[in-house]
Amino acid sequence: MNEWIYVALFMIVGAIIPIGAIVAGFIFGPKKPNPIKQSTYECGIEPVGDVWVQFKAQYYIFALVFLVFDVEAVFLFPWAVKLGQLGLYAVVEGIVFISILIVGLVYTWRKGMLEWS
Amino acid sequence: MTPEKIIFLIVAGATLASGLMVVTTRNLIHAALWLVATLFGVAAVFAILNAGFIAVVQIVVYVGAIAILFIFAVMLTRKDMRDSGPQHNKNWWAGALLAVMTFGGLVFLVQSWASLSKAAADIPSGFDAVSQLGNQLTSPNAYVLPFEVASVLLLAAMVGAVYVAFNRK
Amino acid sequence: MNFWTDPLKVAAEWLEGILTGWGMDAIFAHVLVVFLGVLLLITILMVLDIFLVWIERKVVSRFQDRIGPNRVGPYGLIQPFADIIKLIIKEDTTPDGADKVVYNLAPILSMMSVLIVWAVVPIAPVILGTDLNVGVLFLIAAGAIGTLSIIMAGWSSNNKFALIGGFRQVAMMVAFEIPMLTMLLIPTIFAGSMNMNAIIQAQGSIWYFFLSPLGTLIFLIAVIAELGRAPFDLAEGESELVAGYNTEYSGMKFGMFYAGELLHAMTFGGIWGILFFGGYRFFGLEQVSPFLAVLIFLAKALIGYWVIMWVKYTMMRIRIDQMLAFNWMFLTPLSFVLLMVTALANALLAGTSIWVYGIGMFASNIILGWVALEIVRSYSRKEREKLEGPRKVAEAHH
Amino acid sequence: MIPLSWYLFFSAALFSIGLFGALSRRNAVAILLGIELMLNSVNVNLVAFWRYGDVSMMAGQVFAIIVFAVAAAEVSVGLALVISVYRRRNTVIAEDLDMLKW
Repeated sequence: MNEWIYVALFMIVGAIIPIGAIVAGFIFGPKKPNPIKQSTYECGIEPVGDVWVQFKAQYYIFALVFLVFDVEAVFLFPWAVKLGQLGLYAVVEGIVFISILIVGLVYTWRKGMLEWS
Repeated sequence: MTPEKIIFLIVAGATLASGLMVVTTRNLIHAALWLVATLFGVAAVFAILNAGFIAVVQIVVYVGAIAILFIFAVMLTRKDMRDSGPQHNKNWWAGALLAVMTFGGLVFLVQSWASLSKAAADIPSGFDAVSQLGNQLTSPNAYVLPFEVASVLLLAAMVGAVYVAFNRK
Repeated sequence: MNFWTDPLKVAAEWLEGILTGWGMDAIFAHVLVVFLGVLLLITILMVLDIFLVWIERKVVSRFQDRIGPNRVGPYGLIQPFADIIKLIIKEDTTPDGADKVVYNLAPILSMMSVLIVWAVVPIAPVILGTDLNVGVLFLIAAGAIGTLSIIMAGWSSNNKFALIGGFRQVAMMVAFEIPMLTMLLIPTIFAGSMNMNAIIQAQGSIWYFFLSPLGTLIFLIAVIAELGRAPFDLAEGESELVAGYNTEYSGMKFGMFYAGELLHAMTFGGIWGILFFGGYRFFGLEQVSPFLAVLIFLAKALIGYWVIMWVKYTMMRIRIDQMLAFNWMFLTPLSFVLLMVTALANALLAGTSIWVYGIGMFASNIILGWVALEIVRSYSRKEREKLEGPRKVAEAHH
Repeated sequence: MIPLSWYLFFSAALFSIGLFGALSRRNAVAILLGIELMLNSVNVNLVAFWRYGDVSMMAGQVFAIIVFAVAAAEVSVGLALVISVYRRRNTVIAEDLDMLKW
């Protein structure tokens, strides 16, 4: 049988338990909404302006570099699994692979894109 | 109807429904979240196909990184999130027609090819897809060149994206 | 085979026998029994989670020279139950303008992302969810769902603090996921498998901590950042971001985020133990009985959890720019270099005796760590001299 | 056992949905979302043919992983272009970006 059935069961049960807890909270808790209670929390001050503030461009860069290294790791996991049985040439291939991507990291770094401000 | 078929039909139906939501929802963050649901369904299809590694990679790359990238990009390109104007262009009917025709053509092609209705052989016991992949990706007789080129491609993407998006003049 | 050596299988077969005896389909009975097993495991985890609240409060109070909860029950043991009851009877508020569906989905996904990790955690040689051959990568996949839940919570709350806090937290989590992924490759290289159980089995002769002490440390740092605990708990910088992405949550929905965080910490304490400290192995004691193995694993998980708490309560929060600079300019390059050095040393030392191999690995790690620290030290000295001018050495002689 | 053609129908449907999204959306980010769907449907095909052919031939899975890398590159450069255009022209509506028309 497909082993992913077990993972699916974990997902189902893992969703049921928090849903149950939240529903219990919904049933047993009081429900007395009023406009002031429902208003956005801003430390007691009236909310001013739009919620959708403008974000720094750096967020995009972080996610971008993460995406690239994420995909890189995807390639490296099968490589790592077989590394013990393969010879030195496989190690060299992996080192070349990682080094090429480190060049990208260094480029982004030199452009000052990895700094917060 | 075996249980496997029922599971596949449920997963495929949910995936296609969320795929339709991706292309029709007005709110772009919602569209990105529907995309996550669609990709999750595709990962489930990979799991049904016994391709566990690809299924996990799908979650790691798409849900973990690409969806986050989309959401960040939407936040960066929308000063106000309120939708303005229609979400589809005025030639949307032509796009829909073309999509339906593509689908019809593909279905016609697949249907006319009888050998595609065969069932799969069982996975041999002791078969480890990940270690096979490791062999193939590093073997000079197989895919070592694509392996290295992929890293160059990713480097080009990273450098290009950083240069294009934030080249201050 | 008896109950003492393989309790799960014996119980499952007994139950399946009863169910098929009632005329149930064999496959369906199997799935049902597995479902019950999963339900049992997750219920135990949730009960453990409740006690983690107590443990956390007791430990933090000891660190801060207090006594902690001590009124309700012996040693305050009943206190967490009182907390739970309080959370349940709290009102569940939803702010105006919140995106209701996404807002309610976020705490569920947050808790689920922690619980599904246990699908691949081997608690004992015969007690494990599933024997996936991609176990290590599965951890990252589960973490991806957690990251998504944070962004959903921050976005849907219609609150500036939640939005900014959520985005900062996600930026930090994705940044520290790179060293974490890289460090996950190191046990994979040693064990030649991504299967968690195989990684534990391969640590029979030597724990991976001794082969890769630097990797163990980097993994711990990345895990702490991934958990969003101090010193990386910028989302909880109360004076600037209130409570980060869960500012608008109350009642049981907040409880899910909170319980998820505690269980996440304990889970990753356990995974730290599995990847680098032999998991349920302890000098052959795990062979005696699975029950003993469970106790060993639990002890290692709690020690890992204690280390995470120790760091949390002794270090102060660092600023987000420092945190990200630390990751991008130190931890990420270092982890890549460590991966390359490990792969190279692994190939060069292959075939040597376990002593040569172990000492070579250990030494290469220590040397690499020392070189990295020296580079950072000289860099920071240069930076300081740029700011303050060269240090006046001559005056010290007068 | 599920016949192979079911997977192909599924992937054809997903491809068509993505095609519709890519052709009809006005927002450039949404067009990229549609392209993601199309790339994914390709992956479904590749993995299905791997499973229904000789399992020890890993070409299907290797291609699928390469498609992941291509998708990552496409999305990162595509979104960077969108952000760049947004910074200069203050719009992400594809129809308004007609600088190349005479």
